[in-house]
Amino acid sequence: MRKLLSTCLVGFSLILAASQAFAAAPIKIGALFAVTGPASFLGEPERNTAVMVVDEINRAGGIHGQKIELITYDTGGDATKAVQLANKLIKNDHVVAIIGPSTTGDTMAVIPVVEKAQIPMISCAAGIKITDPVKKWVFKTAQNDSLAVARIFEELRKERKTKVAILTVSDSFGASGREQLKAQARRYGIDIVVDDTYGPKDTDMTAQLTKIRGSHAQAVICWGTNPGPAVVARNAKQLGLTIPVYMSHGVSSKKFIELAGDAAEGIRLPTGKVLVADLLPKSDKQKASLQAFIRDYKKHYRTEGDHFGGHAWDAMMLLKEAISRGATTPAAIRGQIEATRGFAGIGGVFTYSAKDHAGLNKDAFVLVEVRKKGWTLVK
Amino acid sequence: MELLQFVISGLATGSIYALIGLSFAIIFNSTGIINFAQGEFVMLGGVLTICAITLLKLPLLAAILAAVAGTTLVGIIFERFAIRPLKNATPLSLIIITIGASILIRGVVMLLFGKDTQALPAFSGTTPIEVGSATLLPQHLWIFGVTILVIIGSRLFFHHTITGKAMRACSFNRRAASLVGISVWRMVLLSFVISSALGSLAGVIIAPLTMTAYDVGVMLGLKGFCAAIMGGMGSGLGTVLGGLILGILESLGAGLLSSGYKDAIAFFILLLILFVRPQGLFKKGETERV
Amino acid sequence: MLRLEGIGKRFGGLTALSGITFSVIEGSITGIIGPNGAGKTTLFNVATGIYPPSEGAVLLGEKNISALPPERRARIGLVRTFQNIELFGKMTVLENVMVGLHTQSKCGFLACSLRMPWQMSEERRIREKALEWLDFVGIPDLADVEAGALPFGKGRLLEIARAMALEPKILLMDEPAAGLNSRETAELAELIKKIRDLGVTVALVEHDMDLVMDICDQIVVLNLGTMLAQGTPREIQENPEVIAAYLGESED
Amino acid sequence: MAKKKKVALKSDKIKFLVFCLVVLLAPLPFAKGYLSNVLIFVGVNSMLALGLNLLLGYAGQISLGQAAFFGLGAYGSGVLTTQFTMNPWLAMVLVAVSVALFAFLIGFPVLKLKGHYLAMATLGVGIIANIAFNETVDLTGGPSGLSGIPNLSIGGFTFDNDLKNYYLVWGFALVAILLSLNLVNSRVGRGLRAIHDSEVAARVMGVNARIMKVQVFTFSALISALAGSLYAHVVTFISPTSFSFAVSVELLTMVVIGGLGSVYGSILGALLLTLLPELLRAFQDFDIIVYGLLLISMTIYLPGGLVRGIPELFRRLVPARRGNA
Repeated sequence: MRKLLSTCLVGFSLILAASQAFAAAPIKIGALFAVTGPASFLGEPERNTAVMVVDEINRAGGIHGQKIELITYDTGGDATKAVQLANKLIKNDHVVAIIGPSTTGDTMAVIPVVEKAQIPMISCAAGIKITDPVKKWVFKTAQNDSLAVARIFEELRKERKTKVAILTVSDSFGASGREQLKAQARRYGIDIVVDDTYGPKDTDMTAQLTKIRGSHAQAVICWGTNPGPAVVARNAKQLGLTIPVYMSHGVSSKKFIELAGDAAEGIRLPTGKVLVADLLPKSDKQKASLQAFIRDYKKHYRTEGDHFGGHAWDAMMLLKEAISRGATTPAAIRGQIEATRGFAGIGGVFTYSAKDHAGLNKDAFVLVEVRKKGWTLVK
Repeated sequence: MELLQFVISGLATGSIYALIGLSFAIIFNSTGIINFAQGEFVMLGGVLTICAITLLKLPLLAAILAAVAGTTLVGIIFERFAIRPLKNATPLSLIIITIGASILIRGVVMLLFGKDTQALPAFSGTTPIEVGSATLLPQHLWIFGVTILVIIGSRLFFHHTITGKAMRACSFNRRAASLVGISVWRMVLLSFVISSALGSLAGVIIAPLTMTAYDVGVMLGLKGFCAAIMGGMGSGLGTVLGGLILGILESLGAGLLSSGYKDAIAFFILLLILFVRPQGLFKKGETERV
Repeated sequence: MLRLEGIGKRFGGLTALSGITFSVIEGSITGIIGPNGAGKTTLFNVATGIYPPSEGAVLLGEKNISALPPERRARIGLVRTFQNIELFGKMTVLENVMVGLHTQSKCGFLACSLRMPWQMSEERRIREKALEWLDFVGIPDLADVEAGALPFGKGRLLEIARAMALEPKILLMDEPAAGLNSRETAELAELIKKIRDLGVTVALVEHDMDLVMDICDQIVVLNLGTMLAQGTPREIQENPEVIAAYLGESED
Repeated sequence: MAKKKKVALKSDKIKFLVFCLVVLLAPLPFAKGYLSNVLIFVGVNSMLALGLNLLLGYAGQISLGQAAFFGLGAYGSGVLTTQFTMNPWLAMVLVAVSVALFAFLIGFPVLKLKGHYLAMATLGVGIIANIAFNETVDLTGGPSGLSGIPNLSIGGFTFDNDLKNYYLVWGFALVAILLSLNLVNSRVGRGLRAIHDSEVAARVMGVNARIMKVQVFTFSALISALAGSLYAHVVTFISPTSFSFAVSVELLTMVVIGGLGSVYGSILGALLLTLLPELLRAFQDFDIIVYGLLLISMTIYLPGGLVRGIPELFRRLVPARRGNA
């Protein structure tokens, strides 16, 4: 599939190159995504999106007449492989920039490689460690978990709920969420009364939820990616848990509603705006980007794009912007990315600076609630 | 009061482990093979049922039958093309082959059906049932029911039918069995048939609770293996008890001690059992064969 | 030399041996005979520590060795061969004998992996010794052959060389003539005598009556796990109970 | 006769020297390419496969938890150098010794088990270790991993690029290979192989099987822990997924495909399986299927592994194709 697409792409650009006799050599961009393995729910839409964006750019004649060549590799979510492949992109393929990897683990493993080689990288992973402290060559597009946590805690403060139970998955996504939940709780006057975890492959969480039911928690926050949270939702319903259940942005896709079924009703979660693009007012800066992304994704893959794909969309677009401002060398591209101001993408409005390589504020997240198998905005 | 819920949840998960453990033990007993692809049979059961429902538009019962039949076919192919050609099979080469098969099956399913998790609708609704202060779902009753039926069925089969007795004979002494005219190869094939059918059945009945995807087999397989080892690799009650104990340990571990370490607790106890009673919890000591 | 006192062995409910008491006299050759299923091999397994006895004691000299594992018994001079020769099939003939010299060398993990000078000289020493033992049984030309590829008769000789390499005080042989042709059996008889002449006490389980009668100084007869008789070959040949026991089954 | 063996010993030496030369020169053609980076991991995997092969191929004891020792080595070095700013070399020694000690202690009860019980027990050790890496968040960073591990350095010389790391890792690997070669051709090696062929016969020959099994288990854990430390300092980032059950299985595969009971077989297996993803990239998403098929067919048709299988296959195919059932 990937091969097919990229050969199509290469073939396509060759034809174009032949017709435009003076077209310059393509700009090589590398991509590392966890297309297989446990993080494939991130990697696959990201890869699809990146391929799609490059396709659209080249179809429109490239950037200043220069085509983009995207070279993607699958890390399988394995840090060792990610390091090898990053080396391959840099040393064999001579890319000028890298987008990805998909997971915080892969990204952290690759950072020393790109820093040493001085190649800009825009990660699609969310871990706060990636850009805090700031690394010269590393940016990211995925919203910090801290922003999602803040969004939930703000809502809880509004509803005067002070005691919460947290239930996080024991992988890098859940661990990062757990860290943020614990770190920010005090600032919002929130007391974590139960702090539990579950394994990514667990099939029953009634034990943890029973414990939570027996506590004084006024809300449950579950931090994980499919299918765990769907199991949590179902188990909560089975146990007759009456307190509100919050999930993370890790499950902000239709898939979660499909898996959890009736049990999803009433569950709230913070999400990027892509989920509720239609509900946004016209004045929203991101609306144009969101609609373009959703339209293109549907056209290419006949299915709905999600906000994970959005991370790759943002990364590619940031690169495109940087290159179209005249940057062609890795150093220049890095400089131009850092100079990005007010770029309205899928994940939010990006403004980078020398001190901030994450670029987003908490407006990137909206809080939604599941009602009648659909999303509604919580105001 | 919480304790009751922990125990009930543990029993539910444990029944699943028990079923998978039984299907492990059936192959082990007639062939001496630890089938690391056993979990994939479980996965196939769930995934194929969902496919039959969504792609072929079959009603639930027909879909289940189709899925079990399909998985059994995979089991037969597996035995025919991966196990039988192996000359001088050592336990190690069998372990590698079954690991290879498990990777292969997982890969094919991933490519054909995608990586997404799918849910199967519950057989009889999702209205919780109250048991004292604890609750369980109608699907749990299905699981308990099927487990009990399977135990009774396998008992009847292995002790009261000619074929079942022949299979047990093979497990005691293959050469002697072949001398009295039992076709060992047929028994091996049969054990794969029964075991894959049983594994997929387990996969089907748990899919509404746990959902399913191409990669759910690994962990379930390992837990089933655990259950079988705890029960002393017998095809009877021992394995079932092993599964139930494992399920309850996990549930209590998660509820009372630490949810993060619950698997570690379960495996730690397993290690202790192996160290103290390597022949399993419920088997009488046996002289080691020299 | 070796004394068995009231040995009994049960497997589950099955009594394989009971009340076996006899001594193997130093420097002699003792034969243990009996119909199939009499418990001869089990007795050897108990004597060498592969099975613990259910009752009774195994004494080597004055020492009760009932609780010692096989490797410790080997170190104090109690060594055996197996009925279906248990060679290390993937190793060469020479290496097989060198394993037999395991107890007479002591370089451990560190010395071996670092190839210390004393390890090298020890290695040379046991290699030469192993060759001597191959010479002793008459197969020095097969030193570099893989043991698994040996014909049965040669395998038997190798097993004896390997056992002798331990320089045992007493050598237990489990059916050494099984599977050998008559010429090989005759050579074996000579070899066993040669072993005795080295001062090694020999005890053997055997079906080949000619061999037993020819070389043994003392014979013990087992039947159905109990001791039927004990005596010189002449006494045994004339013992009516023994004759009855043997007539009860067809000769194999 | 003795002379003949001496010649054989000499040819072993020459083989090793040639191998050293190959290792020395191998990265030069790729010095600038990324392959030199992959070859570092071939070195790490070679050490791991070698450790497992000593245990499995020589002593005949299966382990499905080898990644635990690899992980303990990596996390030991990682945690000591980042959280406690210990000297990396000191940490490496300390960790290797403690992991070996740990293996020695658990070796006694674990190696009493046989066959599938042994497989289950080692698997359990592997899983428990992995859970521990995940859950001791304060120390190990948990699932999100541990970053900022320093590169190794001697005096002012830092191993900070692929070529330097290549020689660092392979230096260790060559020492491990040399030690293992010495070991398997010695009294200890013979004892281990004897245990593999027939534990009963070995014991009757006075080989203390129990101690020897524990010793080789310890040695194999030591090599794995060193490989782990090196891995941590080369990659400078570690996370629990690199030490999971899947990794143990991959190591097992390397040993079996390379050749059980062959030191060079382990290296061949490590080389092949580390490069395999590169080779399989042509199959794109089908790579996992090809991988599974390879495992099955190799085990059926090349049971001795590549190191023995290639010559044998050659022999079997070249003279007239006799029907093989």
